[in-house]
Amino acid sequence: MGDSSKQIREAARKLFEENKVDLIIGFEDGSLPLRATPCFIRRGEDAERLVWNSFCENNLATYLPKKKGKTGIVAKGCDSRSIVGFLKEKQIERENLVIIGVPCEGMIDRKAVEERLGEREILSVEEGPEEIVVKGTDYEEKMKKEDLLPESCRICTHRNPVLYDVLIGEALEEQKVADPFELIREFEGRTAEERWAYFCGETEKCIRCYACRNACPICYCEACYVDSSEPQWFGKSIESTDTMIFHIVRAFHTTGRCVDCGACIRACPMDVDLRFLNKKIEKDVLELFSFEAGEDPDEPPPLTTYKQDDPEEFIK
Amino acid sequence: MEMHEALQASWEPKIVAFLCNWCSYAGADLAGVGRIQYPPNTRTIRVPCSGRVNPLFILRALQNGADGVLVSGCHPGDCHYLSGNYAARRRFAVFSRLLEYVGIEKGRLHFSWVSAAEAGRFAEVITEVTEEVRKLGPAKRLVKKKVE
Amino acid sequence: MKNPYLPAAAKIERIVTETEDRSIKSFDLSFMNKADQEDFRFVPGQFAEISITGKGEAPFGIASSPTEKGFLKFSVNKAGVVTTALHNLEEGEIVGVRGPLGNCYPIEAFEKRNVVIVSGGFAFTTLRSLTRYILHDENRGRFKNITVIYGARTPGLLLYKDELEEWEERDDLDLHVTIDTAAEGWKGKVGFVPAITKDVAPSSDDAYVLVCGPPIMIKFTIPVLQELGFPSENIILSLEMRMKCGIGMCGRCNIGSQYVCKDGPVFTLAQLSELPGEY
Amino acid sequence: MEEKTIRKDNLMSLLADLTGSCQVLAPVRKGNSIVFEEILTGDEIHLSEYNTRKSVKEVFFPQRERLFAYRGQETREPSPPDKERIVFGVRPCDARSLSLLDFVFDGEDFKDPYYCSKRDNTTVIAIGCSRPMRTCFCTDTGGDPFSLEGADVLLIDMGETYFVLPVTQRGEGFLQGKSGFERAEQDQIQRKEEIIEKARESVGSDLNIERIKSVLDSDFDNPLWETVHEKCLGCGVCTFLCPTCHCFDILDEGDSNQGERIRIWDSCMFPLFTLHASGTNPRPGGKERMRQRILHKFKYFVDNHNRVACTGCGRCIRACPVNLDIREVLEDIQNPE
Repeated sequence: MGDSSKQIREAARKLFEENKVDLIIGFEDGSLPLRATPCFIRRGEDAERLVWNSFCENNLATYLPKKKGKTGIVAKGCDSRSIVGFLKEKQIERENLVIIGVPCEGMIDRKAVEERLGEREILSVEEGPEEIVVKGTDYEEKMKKEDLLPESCRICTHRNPVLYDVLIGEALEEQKVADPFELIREFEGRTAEERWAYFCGETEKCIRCYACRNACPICYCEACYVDSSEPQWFGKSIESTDTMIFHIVRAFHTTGRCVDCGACIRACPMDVDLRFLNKKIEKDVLELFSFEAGEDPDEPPPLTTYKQDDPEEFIK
Repeated sequence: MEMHEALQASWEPKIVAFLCNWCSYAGADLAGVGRIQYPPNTRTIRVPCSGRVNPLFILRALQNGADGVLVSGCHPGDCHYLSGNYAARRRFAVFSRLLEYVGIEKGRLHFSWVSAAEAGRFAEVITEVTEEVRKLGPAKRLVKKKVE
Repeated sequence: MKNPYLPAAAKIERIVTETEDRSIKSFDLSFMNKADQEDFRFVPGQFAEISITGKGEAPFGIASSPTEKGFLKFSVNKAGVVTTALHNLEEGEIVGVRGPLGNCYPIEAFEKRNVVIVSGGFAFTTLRSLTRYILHDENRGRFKNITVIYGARTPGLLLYKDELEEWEERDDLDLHVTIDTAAEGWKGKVGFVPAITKDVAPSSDDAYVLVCGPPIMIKFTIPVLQELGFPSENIILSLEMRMKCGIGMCGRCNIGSQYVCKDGPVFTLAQLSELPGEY
Repeated sequence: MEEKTIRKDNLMSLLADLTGSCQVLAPVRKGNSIVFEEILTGDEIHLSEYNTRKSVKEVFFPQRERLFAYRGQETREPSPPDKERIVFGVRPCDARSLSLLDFVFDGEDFKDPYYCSKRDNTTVIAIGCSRPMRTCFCTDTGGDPFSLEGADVLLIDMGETYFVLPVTQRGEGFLQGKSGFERAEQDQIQRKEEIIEKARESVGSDLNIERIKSVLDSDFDNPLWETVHEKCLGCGVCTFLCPTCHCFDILDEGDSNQGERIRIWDSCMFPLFTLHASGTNPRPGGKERMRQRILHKFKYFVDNHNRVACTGCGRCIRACPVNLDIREVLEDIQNPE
């Protein structure tokens, strides 16, 4: 991964030299082990700060809709698919964007690492090609990276950016995944009581900080249904049904738009399982309308279009 | 317990029906003019088009104590606004699956196409929906507790 | 310990639609409970939170004067949820009142001095309170010359029109009412408040000036007043800010380390110049 | 006050006994996180190196709290707590946060009856931090891994036993008449000092709060604010998890005839926080909101109460979705380029 960092820096410097960008959004080292952090580079000499490693977990596309001027962005497969979503929804202009695409082998789930360590604090982490070495005051542990991937990375079939201007390194072979919706099918198989109990348990944890919404690239609305006062659709507190409605509608608003980047789950400070809703919708949209988000910028989003023979078995 | 059973026995489902102005509402009207009998459990909200129905309308109805919700519009191809019901069909295909997925009972949420001429069909749909909701009993999930 | 969050019930005695466009209505409220009325002792410049159950609370400057007994007047501009709900109420209905809150105009400092009041549009409310107060028979003798400059965009947008006519008749008050652009049937002054202030040129000698109005009016009036020689300690403003608790706890109305609800809403220009411009 | 010791198992059974007469709250494990909840047995208590996910503030200032219920014109306040409460296992940073929240809710001009009544009926039993985490910076903010502030009793982990320091009258009262507490021996006092010393050395950085305050005093328009907020997502994680953030909103739930007026946590990071009904917003962007959050903690609160509104607990650092580390922001303020 060290090479990728170098190549990203070079690419960034070159873009500044050639006056192709005013800003590059990438990652730099974070302040904690297992963390990289988004950074905003405005001068070629600052490109030194850019890094690439298995901790570049944020979906940087989130920052794009508000940016003016020529912007460069370091994009993984999922970030690039979010960019496709923006192009589809006319939130950004392709000609103002330079995409530095980086093939991605998956970003390590820091919560998974912490869980393995119990409550031993992590003081430093070193990353190798296959594994990471985690060190604390009185321990050192090797962990295989592939065992630490979150579900969204584990089943990812878009490791390579779908859209880019510069590609860092070689494209990776895409994974073959037998059933990306395995967990969803398992959940669908449970009884309504079980599903309801799980949904209650997850939403009960929520503190309505809106980190999931704000971390999500497609939640770019100027005025969110959550904040509307006239009408106020539902309550703003953590009363259980209000929180549930927040989550149902948040998930519903991702219909045909979620690329399963995992940004919402990573952002959640309370470990709410947001993906079990998003992924369900992804599955249904594929089944019902044969649509997959983040593929073709010119294909309209599924809820803005229709076919005369769309499924209607649910209608009397 | 007896009290509870007594309450259960006298319980009647409350159903909120969002009816499109051009077809289903007119169908309901015709049913009325034709004195066709159907259960009195629905509270009708007239909307310009089934495409006008925001899923938040449905959630709000359920949260505020509706035991069931019906959305009814024009048959495909008959939309006054050409494609409103097609858009609604896609939206509610996803939305109804999502609600069922999180554990809301399948029979709480209903959709139908009823034209302005189908007075008999309207009565049938309402009867069917009312009976399905009645079978489920009073809604408990997603219902906000009232402040005592 | 008195619970500062509990509103007192008050009945709407009278509703007056103040402006032609019906955007502003005045509500005269009287407390249902006599003890609440006695507890509610205020000075011009203070505000109260008015609440409608199911809709919530919003802060309003008190537009009546303490010399007007038996009721509180609030003039409400229809803008958000609570104000819209208020506009939909009728005489006889009940609202909640919590207050008085905030500081007040430094009336004692005005004694034996000239008082100049400059206001625009809908912001006249607490200055009406002040004007009524200092014009009251028991108080008028404590102050020297009183000048009121008040403007609105059109004649129809002026508040308290009957009262303005009454004041017009008084010889112990120098009143200048103006509208932004000439209108049919309008015989008074025409021009923006800052320009009229410049024309009227109230003396800054031994005088305090109070300014309330839309931000743009304030912005252009302050330099005029400074040119007239008013020191910033004698220029007094009342600020609007989103507020909730009204007692300095909920955290949203601060400008720097000052809470508008508790340390304000009345500030001198000198005080404001020490604070960040986040208002 | 006399220093004592108690065997850990004795303390646990004491707490379990007290659940009959008091409401005992302690850190318990819930899923992946540790939260303060009422316990019924000692076994539920989960003490760990990690601090609780949410801070202790919710025990005194819950995220959603009824101010009163109404029916018609009749209002009904929540009944005052009937049982004494004990919060066990509070870290000193959290205990300190209570003394900071006291400035806000138990001020000279106004008292918040909901907060004050909970404070008045609660004994805070803190446990000093023998092994501070790398995100801890309590010593930079005027605290200490063994700070007594805000605690009624401070415990120090000595292995098999706790060293017990009663801090307040209430704390002293808590020990009164309870079995299991023994007078601390000289060697235990010695060992306690060693533990404290060792922990103190391991925490803190080079932040200088006075220096930061003086920069903030002089430079509201510091160009730093233009860029420092850029990666911030504008969510409420930092403020909701913060033990000292106390901003709230008041709203009604219900209809005109029946319902309740509640208050809920709000956040200066949300655009709606300061938005006027007219549409103007005095803090319209991420820049202004981030500046407000930092200035409130490190300047305004200091101006008003002579204290920094941060206890260095590190929750905002650990939980920030984009790793926006408040220590780095403060360093940038302290050492302008």
